[in-house]
Amino acid sequence: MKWIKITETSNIPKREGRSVKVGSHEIAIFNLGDRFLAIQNSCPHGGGPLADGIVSGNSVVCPLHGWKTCLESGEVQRPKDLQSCVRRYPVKVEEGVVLVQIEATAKGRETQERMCTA
Amino acid sequence: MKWIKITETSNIPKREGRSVKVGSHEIAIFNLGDRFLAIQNSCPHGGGPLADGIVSGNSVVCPLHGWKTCLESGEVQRPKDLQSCVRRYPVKVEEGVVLVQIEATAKGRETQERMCTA
Amino acid sequence: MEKLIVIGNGMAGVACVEQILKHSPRFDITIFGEETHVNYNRILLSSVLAGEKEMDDITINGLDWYQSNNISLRLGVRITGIDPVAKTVTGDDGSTIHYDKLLIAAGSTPLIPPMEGTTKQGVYCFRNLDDTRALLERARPGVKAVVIGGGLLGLEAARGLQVQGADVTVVHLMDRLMERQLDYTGGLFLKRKIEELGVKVLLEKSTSEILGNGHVEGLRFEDGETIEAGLVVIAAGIRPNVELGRKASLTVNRGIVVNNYMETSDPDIFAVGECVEHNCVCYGLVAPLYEQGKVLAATITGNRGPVYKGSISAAKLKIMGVDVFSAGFTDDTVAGVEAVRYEDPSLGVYKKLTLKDGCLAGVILVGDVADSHRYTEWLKDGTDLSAQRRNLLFPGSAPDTGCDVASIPDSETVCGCMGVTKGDIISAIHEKGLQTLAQVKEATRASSGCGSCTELCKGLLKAVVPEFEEDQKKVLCACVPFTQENLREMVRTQHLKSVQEVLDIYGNGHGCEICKPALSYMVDMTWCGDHEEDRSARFINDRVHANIQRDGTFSVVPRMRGGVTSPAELRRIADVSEKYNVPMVKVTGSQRLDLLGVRKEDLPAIWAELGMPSGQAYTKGVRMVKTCVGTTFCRFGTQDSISAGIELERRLENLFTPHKTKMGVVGCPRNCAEATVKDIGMVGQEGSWQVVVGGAAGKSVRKADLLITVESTEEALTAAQLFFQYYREHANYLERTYDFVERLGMEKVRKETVYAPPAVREALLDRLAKAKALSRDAWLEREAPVNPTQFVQIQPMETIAL
Amino acid sequence: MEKLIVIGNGMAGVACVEQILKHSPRFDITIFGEETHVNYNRILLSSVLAGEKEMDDITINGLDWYQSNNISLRLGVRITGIDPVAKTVTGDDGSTIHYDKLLIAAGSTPLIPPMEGTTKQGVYCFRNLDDTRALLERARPGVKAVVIGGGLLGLEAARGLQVQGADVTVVHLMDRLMERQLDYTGGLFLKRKIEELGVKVLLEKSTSEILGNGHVEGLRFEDGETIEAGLVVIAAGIRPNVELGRKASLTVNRGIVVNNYMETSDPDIFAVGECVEHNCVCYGLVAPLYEQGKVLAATITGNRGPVYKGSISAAKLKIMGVDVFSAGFTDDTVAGVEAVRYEDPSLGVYKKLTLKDGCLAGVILVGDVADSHRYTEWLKDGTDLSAQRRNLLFPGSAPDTGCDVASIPDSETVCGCMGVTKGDIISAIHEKGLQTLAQVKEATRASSGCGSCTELCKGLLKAVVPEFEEDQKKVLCACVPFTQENLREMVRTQHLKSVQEVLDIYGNGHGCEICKPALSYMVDMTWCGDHEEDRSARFINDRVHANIQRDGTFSVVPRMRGGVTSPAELRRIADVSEKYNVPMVKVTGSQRLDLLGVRKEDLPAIWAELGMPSGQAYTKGVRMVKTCVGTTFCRFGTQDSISAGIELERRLENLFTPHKTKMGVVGCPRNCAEATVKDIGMVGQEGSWQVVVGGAAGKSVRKADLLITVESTEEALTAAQLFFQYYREHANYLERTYDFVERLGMEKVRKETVYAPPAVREALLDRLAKAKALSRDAWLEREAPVNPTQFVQIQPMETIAL
Repeated sequence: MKWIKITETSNIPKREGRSVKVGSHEIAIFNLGDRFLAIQNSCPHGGGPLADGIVSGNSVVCPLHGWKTCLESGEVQRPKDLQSCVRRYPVKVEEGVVLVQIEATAKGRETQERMCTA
Repeated sequence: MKWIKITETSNIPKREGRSVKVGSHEIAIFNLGDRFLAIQNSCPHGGGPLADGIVSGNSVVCPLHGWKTCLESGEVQRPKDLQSCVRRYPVKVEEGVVLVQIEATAKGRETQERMCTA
Repeated sequence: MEKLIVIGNGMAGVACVEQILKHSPRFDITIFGEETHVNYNRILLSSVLAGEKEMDDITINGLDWYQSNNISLRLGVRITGIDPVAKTVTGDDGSTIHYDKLLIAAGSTPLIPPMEGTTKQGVYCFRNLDDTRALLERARPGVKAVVIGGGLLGLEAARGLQVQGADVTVVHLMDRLMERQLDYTGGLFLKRKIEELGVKVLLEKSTSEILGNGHVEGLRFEDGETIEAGLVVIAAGIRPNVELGRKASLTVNRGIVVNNYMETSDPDIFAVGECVEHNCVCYGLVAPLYEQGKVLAATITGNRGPVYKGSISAAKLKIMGVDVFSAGFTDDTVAGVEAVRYEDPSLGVYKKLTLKDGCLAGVILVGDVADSHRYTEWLKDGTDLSAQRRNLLFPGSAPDTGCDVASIPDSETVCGCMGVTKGDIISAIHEKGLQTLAQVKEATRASSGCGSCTELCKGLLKAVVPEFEEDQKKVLCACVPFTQENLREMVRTQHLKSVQEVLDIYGNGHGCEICKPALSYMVDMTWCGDHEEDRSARFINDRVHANIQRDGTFSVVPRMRGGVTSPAELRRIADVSEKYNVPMVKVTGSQRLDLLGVRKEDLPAIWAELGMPSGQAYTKGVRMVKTCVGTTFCRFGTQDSISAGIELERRLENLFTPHKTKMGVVGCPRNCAEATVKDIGMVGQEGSWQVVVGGAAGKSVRKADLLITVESTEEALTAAQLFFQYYREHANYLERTYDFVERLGMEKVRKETVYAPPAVREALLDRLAKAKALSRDAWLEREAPVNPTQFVQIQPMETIAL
Repeated sequence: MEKLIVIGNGMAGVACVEQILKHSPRFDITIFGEETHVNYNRILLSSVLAGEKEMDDITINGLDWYQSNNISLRLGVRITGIDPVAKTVTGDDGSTIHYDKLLIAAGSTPLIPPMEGTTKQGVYCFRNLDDTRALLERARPGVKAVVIGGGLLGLEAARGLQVQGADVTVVHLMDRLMERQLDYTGGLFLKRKIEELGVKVLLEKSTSEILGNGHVEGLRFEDGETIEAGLVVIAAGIRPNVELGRKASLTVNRGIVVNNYMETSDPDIFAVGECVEHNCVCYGLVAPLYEQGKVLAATITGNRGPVYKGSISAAKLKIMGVDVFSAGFTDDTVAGVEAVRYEDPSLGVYKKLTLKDGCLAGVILVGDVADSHRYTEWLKDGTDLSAQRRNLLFPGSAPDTGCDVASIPDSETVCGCMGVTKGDIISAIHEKGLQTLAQVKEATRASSGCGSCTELCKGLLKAVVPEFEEDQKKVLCACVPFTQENLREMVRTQHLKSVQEVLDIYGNGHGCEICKPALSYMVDMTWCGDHEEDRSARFINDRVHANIQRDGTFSVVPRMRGGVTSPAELRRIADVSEKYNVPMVKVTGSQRLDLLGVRKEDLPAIWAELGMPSGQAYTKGVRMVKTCVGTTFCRFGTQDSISAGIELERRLENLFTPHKTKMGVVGCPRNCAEATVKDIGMVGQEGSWQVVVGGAAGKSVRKADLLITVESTEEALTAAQLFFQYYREHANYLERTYDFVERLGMEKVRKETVYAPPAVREALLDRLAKAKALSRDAWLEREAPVNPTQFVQIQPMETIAL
C-alpha cells in the first residue's frame, strides 16, 4: 500500500485536526503532540466534521452533537454501547511531512465492519 | 378678504380630514357631513398632522398623542385647562368646491391670541 | 343665611364642615372647641410622642382656613347646655347663642377604670395635645412608665414612651392585646413581638390602686401584686361624649343615636364622629368620621339622599416596628364563617382571613400587612372569592404591579411614559380632588401612555381616596357605554353593518378615537366583508397602511415571511431607500426591515417598487412569525421551524385581530426565536410540537401557556389557527392574548378550541377560511385607493401669495 | 458456597436478597415463606381491595425470578425454631436445615386489641392477600362494615370497603386519626374530609366486645354504646414478629435488635424489615426496608462498611381522594422546634412544617401534597432554610420545572430536544439501575440537549431512586474536578497562563470539550492578554469566528449596531450572498442579517467583502443591542434608544462573557425591543433610564430585575458596564445572567456594582477598559490567521486516484 504525502506537520497545530480530501476520501488528521492520527472526517451520527472537534486525550468530540470517537480504535465512545465506529487511516511522519495510507475503496466497508467487531 | 378655492368636496371623505398647503399655511380641512371646517394642520403639542386624526363630533384627535382640538373654536379640549389653541380658517362650499379664507400672515399670531382669550 | 353651630373642633367636626362648604355657602358657621388648639390630626399624636413629628406638623386647618371660609372659631369654650326648643347653646363663658342647625361633634373622653389614686401626680391620659406635651416632658431614660390598657391607643403610648427612653410596661385587663382588633393568636403574636422589642406586657391584670405619696410611685393589682412606676398612662378606652345629647333630650344609648342620614332624633340637630352611635355601633377610628361627614354634609345642606351604611372597622398600624392590620368581622366561631390561617411564630407572621358566603368578612394581619389593600378592597367590594379560594393568603405569583403602593417612595416614577412620580399623582389627587382613574389620567397624564402603570395608579387612588371604586362594568367608552361583549351581541343581532349605525343607535352619534376603531373591528369581524367599510372610523395607520411617526411621516415594513429574505429583496430595499431618501433603514426585532421616515405621498410608489406585501406592522393584526433556522441549518434543530413558520405566516397574514398578534416558531426547546413570549408560538421537540399561546415580552413579560402538544406540523398549525380565530372572535378590542387567556383561563380556552367537539372546531376553521379568502395584501391598494386623495396631499385649485 | 436461609418471603426479605445478588453470587439461598404466594407488594393490598388492581398485578417477583436466580423457594412453610449453636432452622413441615448465614425478615403480625369475640365469623385483619380476598368476597352494598383502627392501614381498609359499597364506620381509640403521622389539627382535617365522603368516624372509642351469635352482628364499646356491624376489620396496628429471635436467644426489645450494619447479636444472624428494631425504632413503612436491605446486603456479603442511620418516616397516601403526607418529627411542643402553619378548613387544606436549627424537621400536609417532594428533599439534605424562611409553604413563584413529577403522565415528553418521555426515563432508571443525572443523560440522552429539563430529570431520579443525591459540589468536570470558583482562584494565585497548564497541574492532563473552553475563558479573563492563547482549547466556532451548522458549513452574522443598517450595507450583503452562493439570507431575532450555509474556506473573503465587523453570533460573548426607534421616530419615545443602544454596543462589542450576552435598549416602557427579557436592558422613561439585568426569553423566560434607575444616559451606560464586568468576573462559565443574578441575589449584585464604593466601581471599569483596549474585531483575523491553515482545507501534497 502506498503512503501519500499530505502536508507539513506545522500545518496541523497541536491538539487540533485538519481535514484533507484524498480522492474520494475525506480524512481528518490530528496532531496529538507526540504523534499524528487520522480517521474519516465524518461522524457516524450526523456526518459532523470531526476535524473541527475538540481533542480530548486520544479522542475527538464531534462539534455537532458531542459524539466522542477514539482516534486510535475508531470506536465511538459516547454514547456508550453503540458498537459504531469510523474508518481509521494509518499515519506516519517523515522529514516533517505527514503521510497517510489508504486501502482500496472497495474494501472500505468491509474493513470498517471488521474493526467494529474487533 | 379673498376666498381661495381649494378642492372639490368629494375629495374629502365624510368625517375625515385632508391637508392642503396654501402659501406658507398648512391647513387641515374636515368634512363633518353637514359642513366643512378648517384649522392649522399642526397640533400645538408636538406638531402632529391633525388632518390625519380621528374626528369625534366637532373635534379632532391628534394621531400622535391624543390631544383633542375643537374644530369650531380651535381650542384644545384635552388635556384640560391648557388655554392652548390652533388657528382656524373660515370655510365655505360653493358649487361643490371648498373654499377657505386666510388672513394676512402678519396678523396670524395676534388672531390666535385673541381666540384663546375669548 | 342660616346659622350653623358646630360643637367640637376635632377631626370629625371640621372634616364635616369641609364637606358642607363644598355643597353650599348657605351657612353662617361657628365652631366651638374645648381645646385651645386649631384643628389637628389626633391620630398623629403618637408620632409626636415618638418624636417623629413636631406639634405644628399635625395641624390640619390653620387659622387662615377658618378666616378664609368665614367661620367663627371659639376656642377654649366648652358648651355646657343645649336648649332644643329655644334653639340655643350655652358656653362655659356664659354666652348663649342661637342656632338654626346644630352639629354635635363632641368626640369622646378617656375611660378611667375604677381604681384608687388616679388623680395623683404623674398619672396621665393620652388623648390630646396637652396630654402629649406633658408626657413628652416627663418621659426620659430611666423613668419607669406603666401604660394601663393594651389596646391601640395604649400601645401607641407605650411605643412613644419607649422611644423617649422610658422603661415601659403595658398592663392589660384582657387575655390579649388589642382584643377589639385581634383574635387570641393575633394578640399573642403581637405580644411576643412587643416583648422582643423590650416592652413588658402584663395580661389579665386589673389595677386596683395607683400608689404613691402625692406623686405616683407604683401600682397595685387586684391579685395583690405591685409594680413600681414613676409615670402612669391610662389608655383604657374611650367613652362617647353624650352629655350634651342628653341635655338636649336626644335619643342616646352608648352614643348619640343617628339614623342613616346622620340625623339625631331632633330634626335640627346632627351629630358625627366618636360621640355618635349608628346602627348600634360607636366608632373610634378615623375612616368612619369622613364617611359620616360626607353623608351629614349632604343631609344638612338640603341634599338629603346619600346614606351612611356603617363603616368597615379597619385598623392598620405599626406598633414598634410591628405591622398590624385588622378589618371587618374576624370571629370565626360564628356559624357560616370560615377561616383561613397562616402562622409562623418565629417570623412573627400571623394571617387570618374570615370568609362568609364566599366573600371576605374579616382580616387579621400581624407582622406582614403587605396585602392589606387587597383585602380592604375585597371587603369593600364584597368580591366573590370562590375562584381564587386557594390563593387568598398567597397570590399565585405576584403580578408586576402588585406591589404595595405604600412601599413606593414619593420620588419614584410611576408612569415611565410620561415621567410622573408617585408624589405628583398623590398631590394631584389631593389638590384637585381626583376620584377616578380617568381623572388621574387627564390631570397628570399618568397611565395615558402604554398603560403598564394602570394598576399602580388605581392602587394609589385606592390608597388615598377612601371612596374610590373601580368601574364594575368595563364599558367600551363614554360614547357607547356598553361592554364590548354587549356591543358584539348588538352588532350581530341588530344587523348593524357600519360604525356610524352603532354610534347613532346606541351611542352619542359621533364617537371618538377609542370607540371608533373598536367598533370598526367588531363590525368587520362580525360581518366579514358583508358590510360597509368606514375608513374614517380607523386610525390613520389603518387608512394608509403604514405607521405614523413622531414627525408625521410613516414607516414601511414589508413582509418577510419567517424572516427569510434574499439578495434581490435586499437590493430592492436598498434601491427604494435611496430613491426616496429614506432617512433610516433598520432591522426590526421581528426579523424584518423597516424603512423609517417615509412621506405619505411616497407610500404607494414605495410599495410598488419593493414588490413585497405589507408586513402589517402598523395595525392590530397579524404581525410576523419569527423563526429560528431549525433543522434547515441548526445542529440542534429537531423540527423544520422555517417551513412551519412561513406556512403559519402564509395562513394568517393579512388578517386583523383585536390587538397585534406576534408569533414565533422554533425548532427546539432552546427557543432561540423566543416563541414562548409570543402571542402564538410553536416549539419543536423531537417528534412533536408544543403549541403555546399568551406569551409576552413587551410591557408585560409572560411565558406562554401550553395549548396542546401534537405530533405533526399540520396538527400544530391547525391548533394555532383554532386559537387564532377564537381570539379574533372572543377577545375585546385592544386585549392582547396574554390578557385574554388570563381572563378566560386556559382550561376554557382549550375546551373551546383544540378540545372542542369536531363541529365547533370545523366552524372556527371555516370562519377563519372565509375571512382569509376575503383578505388581501393592504398594499395592493396602491393601485386603486379607496379614496382618490387617500395618499396624496390636496393641491389647492388656485394659488395665492401669502 | 455458603448457605443463606431467609425467613420471610415478604417485601423486606426479597428486596434484601435482590441487593445481595447484586453484590455476589456466593450464596446458596433458600427463602421460606409462610404465605403461599410469591413475593408481592403488600402496600398495594389497599388498591386490590379498592378494585384498582387485580391480585396478579401486585406480584413483585414471579416464580421465574426465583428460578433464574437459583433461589430455593419454600412457600407455606412456617419456621418454628432456630438453633443458633447447631446453625439450623426447623420448619412446621418437620424439616431442619443448616445455614451458614440466616436472615430473619419475618415481618409483623396484626395487633389484636384485648376484646371479646375476635374469633367470630366476619372478623378480619387486613394484612395479607388472603385477608384481602376474604374482604373482597364479603364487602358489598348494604353491608355495615366497622374498621377498628384509624391509622394508615385502617383507613386504607375503610376506603377499600367503601369503594366496594359497604357502609363503613371507623372506630379509633385515640383522639385523632393517624396519630402517628398527624397532629391534632391534621387529624381533624382528615376526619372532616373522610366524613364528607361518607365514612363515619368514631374517635376515643375503645371496643370491649364483638357481638353476635357465631357471626358478627355488632360491637360494644367500653362506654356501653353499641353499633351494628356485619363485617369487622381489625387494623389496630402491627407487632413485630420476634418469637424466632427470642428462640435464637437474640437480643430482642420490641423488635429484634440490630446495629447500624443490620447485624443481630448473633454474628451469623441478620434481620431486616418490620421485625427489626434499630436505634429504638421499629419501622412499619416501606422505604426503610429498602434502605436496610442495601446495608444488610453489603454486610452479609463481606462488604461491611455502609451503615444504616435510620430512616425518615415519611408517609404519603391518598385516603378516599384525600392526600395526606407526613414525614419527620412533627411535634412542635418540644423546645427549639418551631412550626409554620397554614389552615384552610373549608378547602380541607392543612400544612405544618416544623423547623429545628434552621432546617426542616417534619412535615404534615393534608389536602394538598404537591410540595411533598420538596420537603422530603429538604428533610434528607438538611438544607438550611434560613434564606427562604418566608417562602416555605408557598414558593415565591413556581419555577417552570417545579411541578410535581408524579403528576406528569408517562407518555409526556420530558426532554424535548431528544424526544425522551417520562416513561422512557423511568424504565431506564429501573432497568439500568441509574442513580445519577450523568447516568440518565448517558443512558437516555435526556437533559443532554438544552438542559431545560434537568430539574425534571432530577425530580424523576429523586422520585424513583431513594438513594439519589445531588452533587453537593458542582465541579467543572471530571477532567478537573474542582468548582469554577476554585479554579479561578488557582489560575490567579498559581499564575497559570494556559489551559494545558491547568489541565496538567490540576487535571487529567488532556481535558475535554466541557472543561477546555471554560478554562480558556478563565485564563483569558484572569490574564487579559498577558498569556498564551490556545485555539485548540476552543470550540470550532471560536477558532473560525463563525457558527457551525448542521452540515458542517458556517453562518455569518455581521454586526449592525442597534439594528441600524444602510442601503450600501444591504447591497454588499446581497452581492456577497450571490457571489458565494450563500443558500439563505435571513433576518435574525437580534436585529441583524444572517448568511447561512457558508463554507469555512470562504469566510475570510466574505468578511472582507462585507466590510462589517463580526457580530459575535457564534460565541459566548457580546451579541447585540436591540433597539426600538425611540425619540428618533416613535411618537411614544421618551429617550433616544437608538443612540444609547449603539453606544452601549460600541462600548461592549468584541468582549467575551461567561455565556452569550444579549442586550436591549428601549425608548419607553412599551418595551418594543423587549429589553426586559435580555441579559442587560435599558428602559427609557420620561427623564430617566431603568437599567435591568438577568432577563431571559429562551429556554427560560424571566423578567429582568431592576439594577438601578438613573437620570442620564451616561449613568445608565456606566451601570450597564459595571454589571457587565462584574458578570464577566464572577459568573461561572456557561452561566447566563439570569442564573447568575438568581444565584447571587440582586441585593448582592447591586451592592457590589452600582452601590459599591467608588474605588470598587472604578476598578471594575478600569478592568473593563483594559479588556476593551485589548479586544478587536475577530474578523480582522482574515488578514493574518493565527495558523495558516485556520480557514483553508489542506491540499494533499500528492494526488492519487482512488
